[in-house]
Amino acid sequence: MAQTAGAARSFPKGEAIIQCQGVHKWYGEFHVLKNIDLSVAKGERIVICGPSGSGKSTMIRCLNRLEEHQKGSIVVDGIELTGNLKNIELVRREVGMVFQHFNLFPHLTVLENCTLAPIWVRKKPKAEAEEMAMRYLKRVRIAEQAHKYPGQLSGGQQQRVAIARSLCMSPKVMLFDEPTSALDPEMVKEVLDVMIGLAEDGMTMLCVTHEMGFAKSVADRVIFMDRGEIVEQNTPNEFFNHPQSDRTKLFLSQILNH
Amino acid sequence: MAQTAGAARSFPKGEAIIQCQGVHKWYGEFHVLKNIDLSVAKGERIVICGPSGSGKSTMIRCLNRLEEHQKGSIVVDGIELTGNLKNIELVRREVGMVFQHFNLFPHLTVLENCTLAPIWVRKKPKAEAEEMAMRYLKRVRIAEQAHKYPGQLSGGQQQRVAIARSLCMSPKVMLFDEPTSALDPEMVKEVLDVMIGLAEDGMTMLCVTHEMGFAKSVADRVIFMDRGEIVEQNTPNEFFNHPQSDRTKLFLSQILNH
Amino acid sequence: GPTLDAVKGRGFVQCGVNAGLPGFGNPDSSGNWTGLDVDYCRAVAVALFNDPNKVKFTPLSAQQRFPAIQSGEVDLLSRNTTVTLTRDTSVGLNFAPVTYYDGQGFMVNKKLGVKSAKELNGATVCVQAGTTTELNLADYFRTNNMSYNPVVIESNDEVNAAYFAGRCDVLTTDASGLAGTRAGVAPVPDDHIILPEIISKEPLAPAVRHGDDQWFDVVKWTVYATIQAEEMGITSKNVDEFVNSKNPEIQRILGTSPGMGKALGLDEKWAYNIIKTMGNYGEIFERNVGTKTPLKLERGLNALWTNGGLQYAMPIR
Amino acid sequence: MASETRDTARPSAPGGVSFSLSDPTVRAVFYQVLVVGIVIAVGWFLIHNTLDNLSKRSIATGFGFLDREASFGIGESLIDYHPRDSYGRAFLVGVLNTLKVSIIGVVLATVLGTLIGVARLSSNWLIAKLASTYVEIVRNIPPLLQLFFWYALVSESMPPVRQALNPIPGVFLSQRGLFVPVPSADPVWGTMGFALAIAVIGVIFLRRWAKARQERTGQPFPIGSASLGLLIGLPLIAYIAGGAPTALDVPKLQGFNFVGGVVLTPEFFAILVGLVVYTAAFIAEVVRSGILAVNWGQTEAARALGIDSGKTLRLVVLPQALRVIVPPLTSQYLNLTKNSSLALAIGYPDLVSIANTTLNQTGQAIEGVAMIMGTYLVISLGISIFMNWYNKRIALVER
Amino acid sequence: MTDNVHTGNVPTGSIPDERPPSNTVGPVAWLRNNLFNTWYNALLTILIAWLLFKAIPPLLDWLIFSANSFGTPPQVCRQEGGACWTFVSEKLRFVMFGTFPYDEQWRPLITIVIIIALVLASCDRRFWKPWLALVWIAGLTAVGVLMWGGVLGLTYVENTLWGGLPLTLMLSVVGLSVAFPASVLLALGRRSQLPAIRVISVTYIELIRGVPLISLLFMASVMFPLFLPTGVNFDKLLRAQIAFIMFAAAYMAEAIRGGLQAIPKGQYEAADALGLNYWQAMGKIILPQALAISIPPLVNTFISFFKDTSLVIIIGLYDLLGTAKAALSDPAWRGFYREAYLFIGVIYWVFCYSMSKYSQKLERDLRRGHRR
Ligand SMILES: Nc1ncnc2c1ncn2[C@@H]1O[C@H](COP(=O)(O)OP(=O)(O)OP(=O)(O)O)[C@@H](O)[C@H]1O
Ligand SMILES: Nc1ncnc2c1ncn2[C@@H]1O[C@H](COP(=O)(O)OP(=O)(O)OP(=O)(O)O)[C@@H](O)[C@H]1O
Ligand SMILES: [Mg+2]
Ligand SMILES: [Mg+2]
Repeated sequence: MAQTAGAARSFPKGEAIIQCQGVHKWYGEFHVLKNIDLSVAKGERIVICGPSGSGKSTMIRCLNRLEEHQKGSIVVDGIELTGNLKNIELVRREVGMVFQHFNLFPHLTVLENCTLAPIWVRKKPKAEAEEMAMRYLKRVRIAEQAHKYPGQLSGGQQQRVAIARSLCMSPKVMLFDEPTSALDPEMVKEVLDVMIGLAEDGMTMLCVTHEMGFAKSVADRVIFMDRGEIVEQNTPNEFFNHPQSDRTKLFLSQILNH
Repeated sequence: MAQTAGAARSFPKGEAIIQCQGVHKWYGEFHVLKNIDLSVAKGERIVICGPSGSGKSTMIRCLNRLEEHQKGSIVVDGIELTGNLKNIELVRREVGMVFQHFNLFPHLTVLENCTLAPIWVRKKPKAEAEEMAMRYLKRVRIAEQAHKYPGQLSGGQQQRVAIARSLCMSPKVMLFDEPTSALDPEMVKEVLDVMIGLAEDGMTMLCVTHEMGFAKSVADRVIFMDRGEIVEQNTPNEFFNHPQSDRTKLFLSQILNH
Repeated sequence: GPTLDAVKGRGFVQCGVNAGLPGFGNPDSSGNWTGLDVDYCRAVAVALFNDPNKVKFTPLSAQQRFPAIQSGEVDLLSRNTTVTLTRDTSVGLNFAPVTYYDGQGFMVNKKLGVKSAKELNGATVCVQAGTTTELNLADYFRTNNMSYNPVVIESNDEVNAAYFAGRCDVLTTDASGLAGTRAGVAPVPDDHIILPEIISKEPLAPAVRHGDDQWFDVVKWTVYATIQAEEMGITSKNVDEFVNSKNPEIQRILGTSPGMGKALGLDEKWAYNIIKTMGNYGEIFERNVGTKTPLKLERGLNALWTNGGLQYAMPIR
Repeated sequence: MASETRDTARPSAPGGVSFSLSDPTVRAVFYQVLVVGIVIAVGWFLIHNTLDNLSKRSIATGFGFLDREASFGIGESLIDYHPRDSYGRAFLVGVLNTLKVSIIGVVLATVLGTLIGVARLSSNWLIAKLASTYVEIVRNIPPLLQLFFWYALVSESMPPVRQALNPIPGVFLSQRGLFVPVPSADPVWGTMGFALAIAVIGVIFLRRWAKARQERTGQPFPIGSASLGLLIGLPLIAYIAGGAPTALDVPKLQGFNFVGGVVLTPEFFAILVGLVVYTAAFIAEVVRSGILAVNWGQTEAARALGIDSGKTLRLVVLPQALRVIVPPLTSQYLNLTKNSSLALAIGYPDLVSIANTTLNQTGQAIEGVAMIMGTYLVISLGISIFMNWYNKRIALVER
Repeated sequence: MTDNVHTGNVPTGSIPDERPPSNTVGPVAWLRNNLFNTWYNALLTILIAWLLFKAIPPLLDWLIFSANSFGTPPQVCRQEGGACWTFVSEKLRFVMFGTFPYDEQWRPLITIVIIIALVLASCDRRFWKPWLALVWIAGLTAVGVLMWGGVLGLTYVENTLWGGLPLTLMLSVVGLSVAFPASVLLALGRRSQLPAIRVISVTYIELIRGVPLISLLFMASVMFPLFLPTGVNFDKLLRAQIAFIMFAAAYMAEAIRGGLQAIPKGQYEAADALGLNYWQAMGKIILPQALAISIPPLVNTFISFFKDTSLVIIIGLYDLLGTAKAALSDPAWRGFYREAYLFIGVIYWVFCYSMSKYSQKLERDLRRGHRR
C-alpha cells in the first residue's frame, strides 16, 4: 500500500505462516486497529514498536484471538480465525505467547506450569511432558528451580519460565508483548539472552519491545505502529538509520535520547 | 570525627537549620543509626546515598520525628525534637516530606490534597489556600489536573502533586525519600526536573536518591551511609571522582557499572 | 381415595401429634408415644393394618399443624385440635367425631390469691401461639371489659417454662392441658390452682384434609367404633366373648356378620381389632387421662350420652 | 508525512455465520435455552402441583383474609392494636416490631461494634486482648443459644413483680421488664419539641456559616460545643418558660402489674441484647479490617504535613476506611435484620411470629410464608439500596 | 555483562553495634509501651484491671470452687448456689444423643468420632488428593449404616429418633459437602457471559440471601409436600437438609465469587493462550486459585452454617440445642439453664473456634506457598 512507507519492499521472503489482510478493530467506538496488512514468513523475526497506546498489544493479541477483530481476515498456519472455537483452539496450540506480566500460574510449581498445557491440550503422557519441560527449562537456564513456585522466583526468572512454558507446546510462532518492560533493569538482560537464543534457533517470533538493541541485533524486520496503523516497516538497519516517515523519526529521537 | 572521611571539610558554610548530634536509634535490639552528626545550612542541597538497609530512610524520618531517636539531639529550625508534641508539630510545619510511594490522599482531589494542611494547620482561608495551591501546581506543571483524583493520574504526575502538596505549607526544608524509585523510567525525568527547579530556587533539601545524575548536577554535598553510620561526605565532584573509603568505592563501582 | 391409597401403599399412617402434652400426646421416658390422641392414631393403624405400631408420629407445634396436614406431611392430625368453622372450611379439614370435649381454663399461682377469672384484669397471660386458646383469651377479656398482656410463645414447653419462671401471672390453655401441665410439669403442683371458669367450648377431634372421603370415613368410624363398644360394654378383655353374641348389632360391629368392613374398604374384623388392641373409648380415656392418671380428669362431658355426657356414637349399620 | 487511514465506521454485524455447536453464539443460545427451559419446567411443575393440591384439598387462596378480624392479642405494639383489628393490621404491628428491633439493633450494634473494633487496635494491650476475647467468644456461639441465654437470664434472675427492684425512685426492674417513668402530658413538651426542631435547623445553619467563615478567614469555629449548647439550651429555655412542670407518669404496682410509665419487656430486651451483642462482634471485625486497610503511609503523610492525630483520623483515615467498611457492614445489617426472625423462639411478636399465628388461624400457609419472605426481601432490598447508594457516593475515583 | 554485584570484599562497619539503652527494652519497657504509654491508657488499664479483679473471682468461684460436685442432687444444688455440674453428668447422654435408643448409643458416638476424623483428615493439605473423596464416601456410608442400622445385625433406628451432636454434625457436614459443588456452579453462573444463566443465578442467590433461614426451614418442614405431586414425600430430616443446602449454596457462591473476581485477568488470558478450553481453564487454573482466596470467607460461611443448624429446633428436630432445651424442661432439673447453655455453648464454641483458627492457618500457609 502506498501509504505505508517501505511497503514496497518485498516482505516476507519465505512461506507465510501469518497473514493479516485489512484487519480492523474497535473498542466500542474507538478505532484501535486500522487496516492492518501483515504477512509473516516462517522463521521470520519481527520487532514491533511504537508509542504507547498505538495498538501494538492489541494487534498481536488478535493473532491468537485474545482479542476479536471485527473486519478483515487473519490466517495463522493455514487456519482462519473466526468465531469458530475449534479453529481458535487449533491456532492457540501453535502460537505461544509471553506477556508483560508473565502470568504464571502461582498455585503450580514451575514444572507444573510447563506441563499443564502439554498434558491437557496435547494429551501427552506426564513423564514425556515433564521430560520436555525440563529440557526447555534447562534451555532457559532455570532447571534447578523446577520445583519452586513462581512466587519464589525473581521477575527475570519468572519471565524465563513463561517462555519455557510456551515453548513446551512446541509452537510454530511465538508472540512476545513487552516481555522485559515489567522487569528490574538488572533482569532484562537474562530474558533478552534467552530470546536471542530462540531467534538464533530459527523460531518465528513477533516481539513488541522497546529494547532497540535487541531489535538491531536479531530482527529481520522492524514494524512501527502509530494510532492503530502500521506506519513503516523495514530492516533494522534501514529503519534506524533511514527512517522514512516523520512520525518514525520523532519516535526514534524520543526513545534514543531518553 | 576522624572516622568520617572528608569530615575535616568545613560543612556547612551558612547558618545551620538542622543540627544532629550523636544521634542513635535502635529497632528493638537492632542498632540502625549510629552516632549521626549532621548539620545542614539554610539553602543547602544534600543528597544521601548508600546501600539498601543502611538507614538512609530512617535518618531523614527522624528529622521530622516520623521515627523517634533514642540518644543524641536533633534540632530543627531552632526547635529540639523531644517527646513534646507541640514541638513536633511546629517542626513538621516547617519540614516538607515527599515519600517514595507518594502517599497522596486518594479520597481528595489534587487541589484538596494541596489545601488540606494549609486550611487545617495553617488556618488559611480556603480561597487563599487554593490560590497558593494552584500556584504550586502550576509550578510542577500539573495545574490542569487540579480537579482530578490521584487515582486518575500517572505515577510521575502523582509524585509532582506530592511535591506541590508539601510546598503549599511553605516549608523551610524539604525531605525526599527516594522520590523517583517507584516510578516508571519515562516519568523519572519529569519529577527530577521539578526537583532541580526547586533546588535552583534555593530550597533547603535533603534527598535520598540513587539518581547520580541528579546528585552531580544539583547537590552541594553528597552523604554516603552504610550500616547506620555516615561513612563519607563530600562535594559531588570529590565524592564521585575521589571517594575516600573502601566502602564508598565499592558502592560507587556497583551503581555506576549498572 | 388418594390418601387412603397412599397410606395403604406405604404400609403405615403418618400422624401429627402434640410434641409434649401429657395425657394427649407425649413421648414417655423411653421414647414411646402415649396419650389419648396418640391412641386414636394407633386405632386407625389397627383398623387398616391390624398393627398399632404401623404409625409414624410427627410432633407438631400449634403453628405447624395446619400447614402440615394441608401439605400432606401427615395423613391424620390428632393433636388436641378444636373443631371450628374456619378450620373446616378455609383450612380445608374434615373433622372426625370429637374425642374429647374440653374448655379453656386458667391456671394461676396460689400466692396471687385469685379465686375467679373475673379478677384477672391487667394480668400477664402466657399462651401458646397459633391456637384457638389465643383467640378465646382475647374474646373473654374483651367481653368482660378487662385488659391483659399476652406473652405469646411458639412452643408449649417454652410457654410452660415462662409461666413457671414467673414471667406471667396466668397460664391459659384447655382445661385438660392445664391439668396435665400442673401434674407433669409444675415443680410443686400444689402451688398452682386451676380457676373454675371455663371460658370456651373446645371440642377436640382428629382431622383429615379435604379430598379423600373414604379416608375420612375410616377415621370417623374408627372413633365411633370405640364409643359404640363402650356403649355395648365391649372391652378389650371381654371382646372375644362377644364374638359369638347373637345380637345382630354386635355381630355387625365385630364382623361376625360381614358388610361393614367391606363398605369402609377394610377388613371385616376392623372394629374387633381396634377394641381388642386399643380398648373402647372408656378404656382409652381412663388409661390416658382418667382419675388414676396424674391428670386425674373426671369423665364429665365425655361420659356416654346414656350417663348424661355427650359421647354418642352413630349407629353402625 | 503519510496520511492517516480514515476512521471507518464500525461494521454492524460480524462476518461469517455458521451453525455448528463450536460456534460460540450458537452454543450460548443453546445452553441458555436449555437452562431456562429446565428452570421453567421445574417452576411449572411445582406451581402446577401446588395448585392441584390446593384445589384437591379445597383450601382457599388469596389475600382476602387480611381484612378479617384477627381476634388475638399482641404483647407489644408501636401502633394502637386491639384484637378486633384486622389480620392486616396485626401483620403491620409485626412488621413495625421487626423494624423497631432492627433499627435500634443496627444503631447499637454499630456503636458497640465500632468501639470494640477500635479497642482491638488499641495500643493498650489489656484492652486489645479483652476486645479480641469478646469477639472470639461471641462470634462462635449460635445466636439462638445466646437469645435463649439472655431470655432465661432475665426471666429467671429478675425478681418477681411484687418484689421488683427499685434502683432509682420510679424505676422498677422485675420479671415483667424495666418500667421507667415518663413525664406526664403537658403542653410544654410540645413547645420543647418545637424548640428542639428550631435548634436542629439552627445547628444546620450554624454549620454552614462556620464552614463559610473558615473558608473566608481560615479560623475554625468550635462547632461541636456550639451545636451541643444550642440543642440542649433552646429546649431547656422552652421548658423553663413553660413553668418547668415536674409531674411524672410514674409506674405503680396495680393489681398484677405496673401501670404507667414505659416498659422495656424481657422479650424485647432479650432479642435486642442478643442481636446487638452478636452482631457487634462481626462489626468489630469489619471496622478493624477497614482501619487496617488504610495504608500506614496515609497517616505518615498527614503527620508529616503537621496535621494532628485527631484531624488525621477524621480527615484522612476514616473517610478511606469507610469505603472498605461499608460493603461488609451492609451484610451485617442484613444479617441482623434477618436474625430478628429468631424472636419467634422467645415470644417477641415480630413479623414472623405474627404471620405464623395468622397463617395458623386462617390456614393460609402459602400466603403467610409469601408475606414473610416478601417483607424481608423488601427490607433487605431497602437496606441494600441505601447502603449501595451511600457506597457509590463515597467511592474512590480511580484511573 | 559481568556479574559484579556480589563479588569483592565488603568492608565491615567502623562503629560497632551497641546494645540499646536499657529503658527501651525489657519487661518494664514493655509495660510502659503497652499498658501505660499515655495517661488515658494508664487510666483505662487500671480501670479494666480493677473490673477484672471484681468479676473473675466470683465467676471462678461459681464455676469451680463452690460448684457442686458430680452426683449432688438438684435440690441440694439449688440451695448451695454454685454451678451444678450434676446436671451435665446426669443429662450428658441425652444432650449428646437425644432420643436415640439408650442401649444403642455407642452408634452415634462412633458416628461423631468418624465425622471428626474425616474433617480432621481433610484439614491436612497433604491429603488433598482425589482419594480423599473416596474416604469421605466410605466414611459417610459408615455413618449412615451406624445411624440407621437395619443391616449387619444392627437394629433399625428411625431418623426421627436421631438427635444431639450427631445430628448437628451430620446436618452441617453433609449440607456443606453437597452445597459446595452447587455453590461453585452458582458462582460461575453469576459471572457467566450468558445473560440468561447470569440472571437465573443472581435471582436465586439474592432471593435466598434476602430471606431468613427459618422461613426456608419452615417452608421445607411443613409446606414442601404441597409442591410435589400428591402422595410423593420425603422425610422431614431430609427436607431440612435440603433447605440448608439451598441456603448454604447461595452464601458460599458469594464467597467464591469474591475469589473469582480477585483473579487477575492475565490468568484467564494465559490459560486461553495455552489453548485450554473453558472447563480446563476453570478447573486447573482459575478455581484452584479462586478457592484458595475464598477460603477465609468460605470458612466464615461454614462457621455461621454450623451455628445455624441450631435453628432446626424451631421445626422440631432435636439437634444439640434442642436436646439441651428438652433436658431443661425436665421438672426436676428446671432452672439449671446456665449449666446447660454453658455446656453446649462450649461444644459449639470449640468447633467454630477451631474452624476459624484453622482457616487463619490455612490462609497463612497458602500465602507462604505462593509468595516469596
Ligand atoms: N479493553 C479495552 N477497552 C477499551 N479500550 C482499550 C482496551 N484495551 C486497550 N484499549 C485502548 O486501545 C488502545 C491501544 O491499546 P494497546 O494496549 O494495544 O496499545 P499498546 O501499543 O500496546 O500500548 P503500550 O505500549 O502502552 O502497551 C489504547 O488507546 C488503549 O487505551
Ligand atoms: N519498623 C522497623 N522495625 C525494625 N526494623 C526496621 C524497621 N524499619 C526499618 N528497619 C530496618 O532498619 C534498617 C534501615 O532501614 P531503612 O529503611 O532506613 O534503610 P534504607 O537505607 O532506607 O534502605 P532502602 O534503600 O532499602 O530504603 C533496615 O535493615 C531495616 O530492615
Ligand atoms: Mg501494550
Ligand atoms: Mg529507604
